[in-house]
Amino acid sequence: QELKPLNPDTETDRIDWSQLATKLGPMPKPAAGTRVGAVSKTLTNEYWRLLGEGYQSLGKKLGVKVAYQAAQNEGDQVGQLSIAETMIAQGVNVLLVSPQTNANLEPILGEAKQAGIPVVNVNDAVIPLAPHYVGNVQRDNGVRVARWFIANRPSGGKLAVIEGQAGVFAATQRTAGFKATIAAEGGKLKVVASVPGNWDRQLSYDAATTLLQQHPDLVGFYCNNDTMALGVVEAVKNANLLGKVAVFGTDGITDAHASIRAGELTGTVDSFPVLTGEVAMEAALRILAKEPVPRVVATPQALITKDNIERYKGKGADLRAVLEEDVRSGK
Amino acid sequence: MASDAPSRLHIQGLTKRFPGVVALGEMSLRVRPGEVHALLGENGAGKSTLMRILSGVLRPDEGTIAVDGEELTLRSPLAARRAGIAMIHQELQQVPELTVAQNMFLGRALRRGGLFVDRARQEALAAEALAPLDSAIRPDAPIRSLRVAQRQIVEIARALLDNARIIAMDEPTSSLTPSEFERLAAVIAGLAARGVSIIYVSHKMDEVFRTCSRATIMRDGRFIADLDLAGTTEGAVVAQMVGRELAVAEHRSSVQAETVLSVRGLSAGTKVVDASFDLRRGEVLGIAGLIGSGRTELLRLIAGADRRSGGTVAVNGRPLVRAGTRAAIAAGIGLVPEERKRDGIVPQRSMVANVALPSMPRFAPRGIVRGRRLRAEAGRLLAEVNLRPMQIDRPIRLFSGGNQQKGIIARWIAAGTQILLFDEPTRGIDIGAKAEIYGLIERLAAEGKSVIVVSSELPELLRLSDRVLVMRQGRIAAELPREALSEQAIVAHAVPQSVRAA
Amino acid sequence: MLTLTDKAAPAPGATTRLRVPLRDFGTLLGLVLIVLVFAVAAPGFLTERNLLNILQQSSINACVALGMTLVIVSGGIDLSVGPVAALSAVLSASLMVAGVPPVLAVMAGLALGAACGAVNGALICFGGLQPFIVTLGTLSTYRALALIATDGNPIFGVPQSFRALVNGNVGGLPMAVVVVLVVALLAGLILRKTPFGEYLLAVGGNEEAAHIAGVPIALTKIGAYMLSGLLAALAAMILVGRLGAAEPILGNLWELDAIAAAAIGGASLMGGKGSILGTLLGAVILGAMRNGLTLMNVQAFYQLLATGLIILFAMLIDRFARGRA
Amino acid sequence: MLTLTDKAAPAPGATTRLRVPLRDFGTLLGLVLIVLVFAVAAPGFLTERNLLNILQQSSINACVALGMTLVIVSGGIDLSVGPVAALSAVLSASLMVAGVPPVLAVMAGLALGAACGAVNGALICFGGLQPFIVTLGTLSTYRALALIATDGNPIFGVPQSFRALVNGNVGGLPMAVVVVLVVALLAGLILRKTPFGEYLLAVGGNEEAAHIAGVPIALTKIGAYMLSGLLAALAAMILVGRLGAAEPILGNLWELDAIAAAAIGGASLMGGKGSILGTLLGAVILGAMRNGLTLMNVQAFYQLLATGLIILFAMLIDRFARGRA
Ligand SMILES: Nc1ncnc2c1ncn2[C@@H]1O[C@H](COP(=O)(O)OP(=O)(O)OP(=O)(O)O)[C@@H](O)[C@H]1O
Ligand SMILES: Nc1ncnc2c1ncn2[C@@H]1O[C@H](COP(=O)(O)OP(=O)(O)OP(=O)(O)O)[C@@H](O)[C@H]1O
Ligand SMILES: [Mg+2]
Ligand SMILES: [Mg+2]
Repeated sequence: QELKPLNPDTETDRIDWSQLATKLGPMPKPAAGTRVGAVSKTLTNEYWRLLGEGYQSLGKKLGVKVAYQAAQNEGDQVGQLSIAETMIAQGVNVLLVSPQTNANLEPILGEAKQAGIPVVNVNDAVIPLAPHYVGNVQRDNGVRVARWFIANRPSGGKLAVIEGQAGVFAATQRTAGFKATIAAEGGKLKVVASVPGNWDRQLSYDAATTLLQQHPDLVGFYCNNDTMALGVVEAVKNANLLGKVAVFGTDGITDAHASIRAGELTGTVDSFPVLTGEVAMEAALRILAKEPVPRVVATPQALITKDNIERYKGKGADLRAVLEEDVRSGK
Repeated sequence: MASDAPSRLHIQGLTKRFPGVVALGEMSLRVRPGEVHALLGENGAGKSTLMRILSGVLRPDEGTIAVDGEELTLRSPLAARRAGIAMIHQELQQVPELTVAQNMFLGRALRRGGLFVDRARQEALAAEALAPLDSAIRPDAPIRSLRVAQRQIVEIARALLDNARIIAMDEPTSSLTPSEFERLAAVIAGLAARGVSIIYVSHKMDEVFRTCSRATIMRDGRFIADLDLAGTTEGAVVAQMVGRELAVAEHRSSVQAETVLSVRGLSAGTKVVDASFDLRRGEVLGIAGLIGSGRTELLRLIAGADRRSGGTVAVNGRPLVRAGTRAAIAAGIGLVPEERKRDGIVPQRSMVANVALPSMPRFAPRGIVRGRRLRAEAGRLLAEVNLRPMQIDRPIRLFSGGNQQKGIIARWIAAGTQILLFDEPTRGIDIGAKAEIYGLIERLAAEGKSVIVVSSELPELLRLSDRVLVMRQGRIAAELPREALSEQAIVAHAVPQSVRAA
Repeated sequence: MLTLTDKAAPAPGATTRLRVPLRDFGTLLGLVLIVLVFAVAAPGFLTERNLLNILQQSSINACVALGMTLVIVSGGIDLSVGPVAALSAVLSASLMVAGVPPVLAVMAGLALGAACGAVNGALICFGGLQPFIVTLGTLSTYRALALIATDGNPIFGVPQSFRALVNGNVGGLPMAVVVVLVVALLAGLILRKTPFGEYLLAVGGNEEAAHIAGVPIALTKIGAYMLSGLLAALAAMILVGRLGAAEPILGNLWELDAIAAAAIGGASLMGGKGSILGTLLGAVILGAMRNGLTLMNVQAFYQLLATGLIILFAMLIDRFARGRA
Repeated sequence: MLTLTDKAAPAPGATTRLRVPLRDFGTLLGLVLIVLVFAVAAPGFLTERNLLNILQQSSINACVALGMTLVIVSGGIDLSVGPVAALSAVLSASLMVAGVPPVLAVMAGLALGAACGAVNGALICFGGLQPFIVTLGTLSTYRALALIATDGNPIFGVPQSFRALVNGNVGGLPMAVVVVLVVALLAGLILRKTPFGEYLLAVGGNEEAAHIAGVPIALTKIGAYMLSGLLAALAAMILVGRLGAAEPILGNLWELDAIAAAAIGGASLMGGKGSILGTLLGAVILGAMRNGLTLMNVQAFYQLLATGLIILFAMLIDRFARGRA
């Protein structure tokens, strides 16, 4: 039947990642020689490399071959499309894609369907007619940070947003979620500046320096990714405002965790890329085995700060268990 | 002067100023229908400026131009062409990647079906225009495959295509041989007979007297005289041009015994084959030959500008081991190239900078250029070669050709060069400056420097050389000592056997 | 009578006739080498389906690169092709979504592309600015306009009729490939057979000579940038048809791919030289490379490495095949 | 004798002295206008602290642009500055983290930058390739090497001593600004007072004539690219000190900023022309613009718009102040 344009936030045909085994039973054994193709945005950001690690680790465990490719940069839409098409032509059994934009991988849906290859949209941008989506909600990233400020800065204050590349889906969504939540609170918190950082550490550093000088009483920054957040942290340190100005990132890359532990970065919205990769791979293989996987598989994310980092990332922490516990406790 | 005769072209009060120079000051010029009119003046007198205004490239500050009694404002090259004025520019104005025919019809393409260039018809017409000048030039050959002389002929043929009322020729023969000039002269006579007016700019007095009936002489951008050439002499015209009598100098020899340069078996493919000769201290060695006989290439090889495929060059008995211009310059060899604009000058840089270029290490003993010393020395040398205008900080591209040439000569004097290689040293250079350059060459020789002069002008070789080598098809065909020098002797050796037999 | 020249002038016709294929020989050699390497290293590379796939994937870059070639021939450069494509895509898609017939919407988009090009050309000619810096400025400006016009959101809902047309086949070839071939033929015709083509070569080869010969310099340059804008817009139409959406950030870094294709194809960034066939081959080289590396499952960082090295090697092969002159 | 009179040693200096400011007048005018606009529109723009801030933020681009200017003067272009900076940053940071004394680590990084530049120069001179395309190729190649070397991860843990030095002040001026001023002085000295500078101008002005005059063409060009690589590496050191991390993706799009600064400062991409002071002013114009737009909290799309328009306007102002010649 005709699919409706997908909105991962509101789609009712959904399942939480932790329910996959419960609802669908144990993981079926993939046929020998199964080949999985995966195309992500770019490998220059650790987030996408970690996602790939997730694919590979589960793939290895189950003995399937995974080809993991990425475009040269985050703007290379046509290049990413070519890569995906080439994989279809090559005849992979299932295709995992993380599109650059909502539109740029649209053509592969038809091509893959013709070739009988299931396509799973993993994270970030959403192909409207995607039959399957695995990932978190981008908007929710910003919302979570906004809620932290609302809860932890009751006396209010000035906030600033460092945005990712102008016009990129994830950046737009995260910023919008943050701003809307702060605005809806209508309280003493106020976003006084929202400036482009283009996913770039140096630009973000410069922007933050300028903003700190303009608003020395700023209470916090929300950055659309961790790379930018780590640049902002340096600017804050340089202005001797560490501890006074909270800085949040997004993604949950290794360096962000290190910085949180060191007491510099206040927090990051971790979307657990390795786990997401594993979940996506599991979903893809289940779909390949013709199991009735719902259209949306929601993956976890959590706001990680110094207070809870050991719980998620500490030595010997069982991330899956912790996150399942979060689900049970309704976090 | 028959002032009642109708004027084809009448220019009055024409003034053009450039920053720091008045190139034309109230210049006037009058040319009758069917007249071949020489425009004479020293380098920098303003001839080309006048011609450029006439062809719509430059706009005058003041003054009027009337053609057949009608006053014109020439806003663009196209407007000038529409007014029946065709132009042969001093600097070749061609597009290397396009063919001969495409260049000749550039900006006025013949069309087929209104949309496409009619190449066939263009090429037929181009061939027709080229035929009386040089039938060997193929209209479909790209310009870049042609030699300078051929390119100049294409430029002339292009002007003939226009059926113009006035054809202005700015040094059309600077790269041509005497025989090519003869053909041009015949073409000019034919045009004049049909009532076309020709303005002929040249520094070659014999050509002027051969082709032109009247002459306008200018100096420092001003009108000096309008003469009937039949009633005057070369000496008188030159005197008017330079403002004084030019003493006719005789050849002076300063040859010493010591050999400074020995070339043995020097070769570069088929362009230069097995060239061997010696050059002595204080000697002026002429090299004659037809166009394409390999003279330029020989000089470039000696100067290290091109790679040799065989042979040796030794200075003072020490062979040059390393290739390249630097080694040659270090050994005391300097080249004054044939194509100044392409190989000689760095156009945007000042005259001083151009003079000092090869001597930078000397002017910067501790790595930092000592500007005062450099300027003082370069300035002195430039004054010595009589640079005009004496503004050493002007970009060199703003100087006239003769003055650029003086700059290049000063460059090698500054570099302490012992062996100077002149390739067509007086091409496009006025008669006064020519005498100065001859004087310079002789003074250099008298100071114990050695000189090689490549020239297509036989009188120049006869005037300067202590000895002449004649090149033919890349080989040195003959060596003529001063006693045996004559135009006939040189020509006899320069012409290939095949042609002589015919 | 003396003969004028010593050595008989080398029969020039002979060399010119030979030179036309020779000019593109180096590029062809590069392509053949790359195809050979991948044919051995990447199974599935040398199948008909994959080769068609490569052509289709190269078509968008080829289309942009053809316009770029004309600009480069005229002695300029156009860094703004990507944003121009985005603006046109956004306009056409909005019109189609609003119900305007696709033909009209596409024409509007193409016209907008040409207009953007005209602005570039006018700034260069009448402002007397350098092409690199003008199009660097409009690169930001046009992109910003596209983002502002759409608020950064893609425009969805391009009619199926239009998409079917663009994604169709003509005689076994994908429509995009056919369109690009037609464009290439036209560009070749313009460059080699029309006065305008001569003007382009002349302006790029020797602007002063062209001026003196009465070539309309400004019109010629503006024309080149308009064609570049037009072809960028055409590439955008193909892409909109393929994606079914128009994005304001479409065309990111297209300029570099297009310049690389033209340069690999033998265009000189000094102007006055460029080959339509060469540019097509250059675009296919880049496309084949990306395709082959993906088939070989080369990791992205190594793909980037290969891209850089292949550009350098293609240029070196070309250089030595053509002789160092 | 030819060593005769001294009569004509002409009044030196008069014209040159006048020309130096005149040449950069247009750029200065552009800067003044931009400062005036922001002084009115952005409160806090015209404070001492913010002006220092602008200088500091401009310093990295200025450093890269100074090297770029030398390359542009020699008639080339260097698109690979960003990846060269990344490679050097990664090397120096790794060494420092491994315990090598910062001085040595920095020297190694600078040497690597110069070496990358030398490769560019050698490919251009000995391979006979166009600078644009060579550095387009190495742009990818060097970036790929940086990514491969680090596996894509930033290198953290740069010693505090090094960071303190880089972020320190000298006589009230940020260290980065002081370093760039010193570099600019040296670059000016090189360009205007050394044989090498004269060679750069000559090679960019007329390579063939320079060759005949004995200028070592290959060495000069290679020297220019080495300096460009060196200064890109120096900029990288400043940035590593500032951010405390060396990223393999550092320096993204630096080439465009640097070229823009040089072009706004009056360098001609045709070679033979360029001004050190102009480039500094160009970099400050771009820095002031970015700072002012941030202070005004202009939305991202409109910032992009302003960036494009300001580049175009700066060029136009410069053009008309200098006269159209
Ligand atoms: N574009 C320009 N800018 C400044 N000065 C110029 C320019 N063109 C020519 N001049 C100057 O104008 C004067 C006249 O130059 P012009 O080229 O007309 O001389 P000419 O008589 O043709 O000399 P030649 O015999 O060497 O060709 C010279 O002093 C020259 O330096
Ligand atoms: N390396 C070179 N680069 C460019 N042009 C060259 C080179 N060598 C020679 N030429 C040009 O090729 C033509 C033929 O040169 P060649 O040495 O064979 O003849 P020539 O006897 O000097 O004749 P001409 O009077 O035409 O200069 C000349 O116009 C010369 O300027
Ligand atoms: Mg003249
Ligand atoms: Mg010669």
